[in-house]
Amino acid sequence: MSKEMPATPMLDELESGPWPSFVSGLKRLAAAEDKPYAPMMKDLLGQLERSYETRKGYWKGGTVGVRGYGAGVIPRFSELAGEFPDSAEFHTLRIMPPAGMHYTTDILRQLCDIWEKYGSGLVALHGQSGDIMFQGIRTANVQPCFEEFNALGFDLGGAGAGVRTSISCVGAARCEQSCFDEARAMRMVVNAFLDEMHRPSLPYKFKFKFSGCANDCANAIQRSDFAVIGTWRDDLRIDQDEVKTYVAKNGRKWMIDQVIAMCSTRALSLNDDDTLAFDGESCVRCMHCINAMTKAIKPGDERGVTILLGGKRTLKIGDQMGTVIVPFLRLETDEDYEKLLDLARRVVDFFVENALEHERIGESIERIGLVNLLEAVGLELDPNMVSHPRTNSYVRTDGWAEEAAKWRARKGSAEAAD
Amino acid sequence: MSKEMPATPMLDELESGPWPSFVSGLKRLAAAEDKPYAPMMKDLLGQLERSYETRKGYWKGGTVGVRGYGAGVIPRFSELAGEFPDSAEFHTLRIMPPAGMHYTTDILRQLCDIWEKYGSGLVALHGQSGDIMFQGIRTANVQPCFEEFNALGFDLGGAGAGVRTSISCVGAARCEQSCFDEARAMRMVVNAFLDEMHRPSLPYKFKFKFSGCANDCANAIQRSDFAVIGTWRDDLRIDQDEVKTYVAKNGRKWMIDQVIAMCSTRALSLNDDDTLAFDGESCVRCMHCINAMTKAIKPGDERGVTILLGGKRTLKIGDQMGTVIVPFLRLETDEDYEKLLDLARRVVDFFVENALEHERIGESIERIGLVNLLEAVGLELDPNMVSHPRTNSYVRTDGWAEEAAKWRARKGSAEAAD
Amino acid sequence: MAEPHIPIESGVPDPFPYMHPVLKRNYGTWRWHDRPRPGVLRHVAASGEAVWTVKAGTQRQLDVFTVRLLCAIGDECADGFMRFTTRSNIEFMVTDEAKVAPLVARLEADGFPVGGTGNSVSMISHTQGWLHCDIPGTDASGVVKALMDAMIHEFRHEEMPNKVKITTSCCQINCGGQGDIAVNVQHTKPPVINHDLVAQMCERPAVVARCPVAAIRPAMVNGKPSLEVDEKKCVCCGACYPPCPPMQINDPEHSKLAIWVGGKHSSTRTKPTFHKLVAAGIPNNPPRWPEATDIVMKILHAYKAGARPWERMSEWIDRIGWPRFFEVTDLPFTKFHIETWRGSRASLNASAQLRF
Amino acid sequence: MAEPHIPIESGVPDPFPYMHPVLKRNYGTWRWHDRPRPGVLRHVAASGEAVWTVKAGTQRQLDVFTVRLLCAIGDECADGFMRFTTRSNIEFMVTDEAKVAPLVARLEADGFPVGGTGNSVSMISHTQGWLHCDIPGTDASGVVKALMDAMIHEFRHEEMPNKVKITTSCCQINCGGQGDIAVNVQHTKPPVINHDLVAQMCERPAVVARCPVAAIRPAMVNGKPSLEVDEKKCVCCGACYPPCPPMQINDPEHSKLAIWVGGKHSSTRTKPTFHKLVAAGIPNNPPRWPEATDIVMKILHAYKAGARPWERMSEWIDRIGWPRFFEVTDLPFTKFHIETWRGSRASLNASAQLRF
Ligand code: SRM
Ligand code: SRM
Ligand code: SRM
Ligand code: SRM
Ligand code: SF4
Ligand code: SF4
Ligand code: SF4
Ligand code: SF4
Ligand code: SF4
Ligand code: SF4
Ligand code: SF4
Ligand code: SF4
Repeated sequence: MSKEMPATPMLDELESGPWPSFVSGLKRLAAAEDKPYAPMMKDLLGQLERSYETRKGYWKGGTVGVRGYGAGVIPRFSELAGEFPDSAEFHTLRIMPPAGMHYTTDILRQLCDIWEKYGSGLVALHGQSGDIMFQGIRTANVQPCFEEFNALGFDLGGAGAGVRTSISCVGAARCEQSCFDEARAMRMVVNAFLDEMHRPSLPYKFKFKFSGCANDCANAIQRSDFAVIGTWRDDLRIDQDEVKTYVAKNGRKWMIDQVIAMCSTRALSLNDDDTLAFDGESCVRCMHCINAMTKAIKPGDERGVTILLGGKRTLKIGDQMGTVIVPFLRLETDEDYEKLLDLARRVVDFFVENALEHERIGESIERIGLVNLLEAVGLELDPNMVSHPRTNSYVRTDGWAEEAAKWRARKGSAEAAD
Repeated sequence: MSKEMPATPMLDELESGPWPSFVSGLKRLAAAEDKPYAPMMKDLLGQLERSYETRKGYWKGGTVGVRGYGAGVIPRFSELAGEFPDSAEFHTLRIMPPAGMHYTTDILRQLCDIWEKYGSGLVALHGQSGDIMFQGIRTANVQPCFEEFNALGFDLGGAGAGVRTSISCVGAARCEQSCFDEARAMRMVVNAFLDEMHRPSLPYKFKFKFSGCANDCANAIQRSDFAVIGTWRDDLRIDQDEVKTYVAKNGRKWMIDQVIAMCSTRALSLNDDDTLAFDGESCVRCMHCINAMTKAIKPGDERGVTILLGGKRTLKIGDQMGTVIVPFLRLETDEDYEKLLDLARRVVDFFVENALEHERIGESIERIGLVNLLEAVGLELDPNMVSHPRTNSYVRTDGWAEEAAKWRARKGSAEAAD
Repeated sequence: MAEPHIPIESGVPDPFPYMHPVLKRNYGTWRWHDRPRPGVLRHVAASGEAVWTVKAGTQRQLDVFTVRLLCAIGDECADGFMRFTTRSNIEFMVTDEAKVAPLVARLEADGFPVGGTGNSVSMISHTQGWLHCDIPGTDASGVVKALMDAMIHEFRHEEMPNKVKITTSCCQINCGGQGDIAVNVQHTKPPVINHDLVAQMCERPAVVARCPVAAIRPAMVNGKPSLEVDEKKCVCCGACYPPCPPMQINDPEHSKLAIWVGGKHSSTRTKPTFHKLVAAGIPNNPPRWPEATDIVMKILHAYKAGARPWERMSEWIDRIGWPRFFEVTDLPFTKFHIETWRGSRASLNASAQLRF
Repeated sequence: MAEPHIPIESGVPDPFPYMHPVLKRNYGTWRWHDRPRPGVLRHVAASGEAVWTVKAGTQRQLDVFTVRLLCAIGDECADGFMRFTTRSNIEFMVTDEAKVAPLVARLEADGFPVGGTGNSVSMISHTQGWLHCDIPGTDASGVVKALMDAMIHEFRHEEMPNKVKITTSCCQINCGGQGDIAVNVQHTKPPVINHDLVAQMCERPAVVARCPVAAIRPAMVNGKPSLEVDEKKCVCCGACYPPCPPMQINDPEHSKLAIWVGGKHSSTRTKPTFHKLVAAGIPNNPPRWPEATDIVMKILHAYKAGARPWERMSEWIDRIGWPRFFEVTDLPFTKFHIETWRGSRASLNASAQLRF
């Protein structure tokens, strides 16, 4: 006789309404009497209903993994194992999806088939860091399940004090704003750190994220330690005929209110002949005018990325945005991409050597100062790294002449190279 | 035989050039052989030349004052008294000018006459805090000199740990932007604190400054502990015919680039008929459009002041701007002005009771938090006091309901009163 | 027995084998896009080829049946390819405009609301909660479902001034990111310590180091090594709980919800900003969290009514100011809104720019 | 002997007895103004009355002969009234337009440059320096004179994009305020302590408390109570010197000048801002400080050439960005430019907004 379906009056209330219901999904799994996971999902529903009643969680961590790896499985043991024995173990496998989260129906079905065999049938597409989260598996099944995913070309993602799973925006695959090959950069970098991902031994977690432009669809600037964001170094490209078409269609007031007045830095003005006056000096490459007039304006031709370090959420020092450590790195040739990887390596090395335990790199910067980090990593100072120079005079400035000479030497050689 | 003029080759180089030369002035005084101060000024020139040569100062402080007062004289004794005996004592009397620094030639001449009798003949119009600085007087002459100034209706200004001399902008006397009677407010407040000015016993200095509008010609926001800055509560007044005249004269591009696009908050737009679209909701009363089109736009009719606390220069915690503690206080009736004074009293009382020694009120706010200050002074919270609410979740929020109820009660009664 | 499995450390899979051919063919050469209707994007490449993307909502926490249903739709209506967005929406791509309408109809018929493009409210970035996490103060899936039900019109239509990105987090660690609106747990009481368990479960120096305000100190309690919290200092953040579960921070009554607004990751027009607290003390009220939902809807409606085209939540508020924000949303402004964290002075209004 | 004088604590004098009658008559009812020429303002009141103000520069540190000369000009050309501005400029008011030209001519003839109105460089806010202060690292009057000589064209003409407000300070206490450009002392070595004098002259706990970085500690030196400075911590600010002159911070060689830009008090358009360090290590070089003057002129010219109408220095730089500022002024950017003080993180570029 099959196990009884638990009464879930509170959860049931989440079955109504227009948005797809996860509760209905859980129930479908629990009711799939022919599947190995039905009892597990019944108990899972029972425990979740209990949480809704008591407003308390009942999971605790532990240690579960696959051979050769030290991370990628999130172990969950129930505190209510006595009452809900079939979901006593309910671990998650974090599996990295193809960059950009592209799937064929075929591969998705294969993944489902494996998951039905070993796990709960419940999968999150995707976790906030970008993993496919196969949620709900017993300890004993973890290894064989992983082996089948692995054989299909999929690998575990990050967890713990290591390099984490990354996200790149859809970018070049389907977006005209894309300033570099996001998927290539992401795979190149992350796949070079698989050792640091699978056998975590960093001071704390380390996340990369890749957005093709300043619209930052991958939330790189705040949600990654190392953000790679597309930009360009020359001027944006304007098609004045298309501009006129926009003005003709939407009117001058639209143009003034929605484009001109919303430019970050007053880099735009409307000429009397309805063409756009653009001042390259003032433009901060904020994407707004491009977004607003996608047919008329494009990023420049000399494309690459800005790299920012130190984004993170609240713990210990409060939220941090990443801040610029490389204003522009051209990304075009293979060598360019190698440079990106090389820089990532140096930053991670710095992190390993200098961060305190449980310290994100943003916290290290806060503690030791940007300048020390730049020197250690071997990066050159640039005024693009600051919103503004210091406002406080409490600084010892002997050595000014030497530092000034360094700058002049760099500028001199940059000019000579031009 | 008269004392010899010192050789001042370095200072002499400051006699050439188009800007009026203070060196020529010092020499005129030194050369005024019929005047009592000529020897003093010769030695003063000698010592100053020495400073130019050695790049060192040679004054030290001490204690000098007038009877009944504990401040207002800046004592200066020379470290080179042996060499330059006649300027061995070279104190400054800080005398408060009429509000707005208005003078008749007559009163200026009388002040000069007194100063020639007792002092060096050197006077600064004015010091950065707003005093007339009568610079260069021997200890013995301080009392009689002050008595003559005092008899003429002039009083000593501030120094040390007390209320300081104040400045109000020219304002209502000759400026169309003026939103209150700056001179009245300034005199009313400062003159109520003469005890705290003349017998300093505060934790540290305390400065008031008064600007008639947000252009802040008195530098109130950063250079005073208690800044009173004019503003208005209703909408600004626009004369659309004058607007059209401006557009006709300067062109639409001028209007877009110099007025519309420079508004702080996109509160303005240009209508197709060349009138100005104004959105009162967005206006932050920044004065720009008024400055740009003084004939067409004016502050609203419901005028008063914003009060900001805590502006100061660098010492200890770095420069601070004042921050808003009263978004709007109407200043029209006598009672309104009394309210301003009453508030000033409460703030100074708070300062006396709570600031540490040598702590400016800006530093106290930094230390104890704005909310505690507001509570102690009896002011109500207002979102105008922040650029934005907290971004950090590290706060204990039990008591939320009580605080929310307070706000609702206030809003309720405000609406009932309207 | 077989050899122990040696993992193939293949890392992030190459997307090309799984990518729609039209995307592959035009990779990196897209020229412009528009939105023929809510939920549908048209991208045109330099080659002249166009692709229509139809976007729909999912529950993120998907059962395999639902995944297979999506696969069936993909096979029948969309060439057998799909992708997911960073917000758990699904996107099907077609190269033939004629296939758009049937695809939309099919998705809607199967319960997947089409929308989330352009100036709509997209799916909430959601986290784990009671379903899976070991430290949650609330559920995430339930909060998301309740909110998305309430906002369904705004998902299906593009009537907002700009994109609205909502996040939620089920504890103060905040795995959900910054949001135009964020619904997060906010504890209101210091942790209650189970002293019997500390010695066996917690590495005391590590826990002490984890507290952002140095409120924890090692102490002997009943003769056993334990920890002590200075309740005056404690900001109830719960950071001590993950490394030391005996420091129970979750409380059915005192773990509340808080709502934050104006977070923004994009550097578009204005620089990225953190979200700001606007309401707290909101009951953590399953299964439908009506109080939190109400406030979110109030904020959304005020934004919709008041903001101008392109203004993100933070930009709208920057323009109209916080006094008016609290007025139009009818939310109380309290002392808790004033920042007290490091650098708090910078959040005060240090100008004579004011709104009435 | 006479009775001891009892001061008349009359406070700030009433300005009305000293105010030009046209200002008195129209007090609070002015309507608009314009500037017929540099150095001249016309204000028109609701009554229809107009007043012309002629503004001229003075040396601030005035000898009585110069004051009397100004009085003579006032009597002969301007009804016997005058006022001073907050920047030590003098203003004469006349009600008859015909009197403007003679007044201007007379001032110029007597050596008082007419200007300082509108979009000009006005007089520098100046401080005391070697002439009177007890803690100066340089002179103020001399620096001001040297700079004003160099900038005289910009005082006499209104060719700048907006007002330029310059300040100077003769020690790091900075009695000069924020400035569009500020020329301030910047010490580069820790104080040299005269241990023999500390015990007799300094209240040690007070000095210790005054140091912003807690670099001073009480110490016994040669058996006498003195003070010790941690030279690694010391930021050479000189704050210990006023309360304890034996802590000699001034040094003929190592007390340098620094130049700061972009300070702004007005809340006009943009919020008030602090000035930012752009150049340091500049020799303190009397009597004409040519190195500092050069840099100021370079900055002024770059601003004049590059800024748009109404842009204050800080607004110009906000638009074109710091990379270009350093480029157009040809000033080096160094590690010293990166803020290290509290809250320094907030000064970093936390966005993908960039300039090349
Ligand atoms: C599909 C997706 C990328 C992906 O790799 O999955 C994506 C795709 C596009 N984004 Fe995005 N954005 C996506 C997440 C984001 C995010 C991150 C997020 O949602 O958490 C952001 C940053 C949000 C923030 O600031 O916190 C983001 C900020 C933007 C912006 C900037 C909006 C702004 O004004 O601040 C644009 C520009 C625009 O709207 O024209 C943009 C524009 C676009 C365009 C129009 C780009 C293009 O030309 O193709 C894409 C279609 C959007 C649409 O549906 O209307 N996308 N976009 C993501 C869809 C998420 C979703 O399902 O809702
Ligand atoms: C699963 C996931 C939420 C989700 O439902 O999507 C998640 C879940 C957890 N996060 Fe997270 N975080 C997840 C994305 C994030 C993000 C978002 C991101 O990566 O873009 C953040 C904010 C960005 C950041 O990294 O700061 C995030 C910030 C944290 C933090 C705070 C870190 C900090 O320095 O402030 C912790 C706590 C910690 O690391 O000590 C944390 C810790 C955790 C733990 C491991 C809690 C714990 O200690 O047991 C959660 C495990 C839950 C579970 O049972 O699966 N999680 N976490 C996300 C990962 C899924 C995936 O692999 O795709
Ligand atoms: C006379 C004086 C007031 C006084 O009580 O003495 C004064 C008078 C006027 N100021 Fe001012 N300001 C005076 C010091 C200031 C100061 C403080 C200072 O110089 O240290 C500031 C703040 C500077 C700062 O932001 O750091 C100041 C910021 C302004 C502004 C805002 C400029 C801006 O765009 O930021 C205006 C508006 C404008 O320019 O139209 C203004 C406008 C004016 C107007 C046009 C107001 C009026 O309608 O009459 C006055 C004529 C200015 C002229 O000469 O062109 N005044 N003005 C001060 C002359 C000082 C001088 O001799 O140069
Ligand atoms: C005379 C004057 C400069 C001038 O030539 O104009 C001046 C001169 C001195 N200032 Fe000042 N300050 C003068 C205006 C200012 C201002 C500007 C203002 O008031 O608008 C400031 C910046 C605003 C502020 O108050 O923060 C200013 C900030 C300071 C400070 C730093 C205070 C701080 O908290 O950061 C000190 C040092 C102190 O108070 O310990 C100081 C200390 C001094 C002392 C008393 C130095 C000392 O300890 O002996 C100087 C006496 C010089 C002398 O021999 O006359 N002075 N001082 C100004 C006063 C003249 C007058 O009464 O009209
Ligand atoms: S971040 Fe830029 S390139 Fe990437 S998907 Fe978004 S808009 Fe396109
Ligand atoms: S990209 Fe941004 S800053 Fe540049 S012109 Fe366009 S709107 Fe302005
Ligand atoms: S602060 Fe305003 S009112 Fe006062 S003088 Fe300046 S512009 Fe006029
Ligand atoms: S006063 Fe300032 S904010 Fe208000 S409309 Fe005029 S320019 Fe805009
Ligand atoms: S927000 Fe907290 S409770 Fe929710 S998944 Fe993240 S760590 Fe777990
Ligand atoms: S809840 Fe936060 S503040 Fe309180 S003791 Fe724990 S870590 Fe510290
Ligand atoms: S800046 Fe320093 S040296 Fe100059 S007057 Fe002020 S306290 Fe004296
Ligand atoms: S110079 Fe400044 S930092 Fe150095 S010891 Fe003196 S007070 Fe401290």
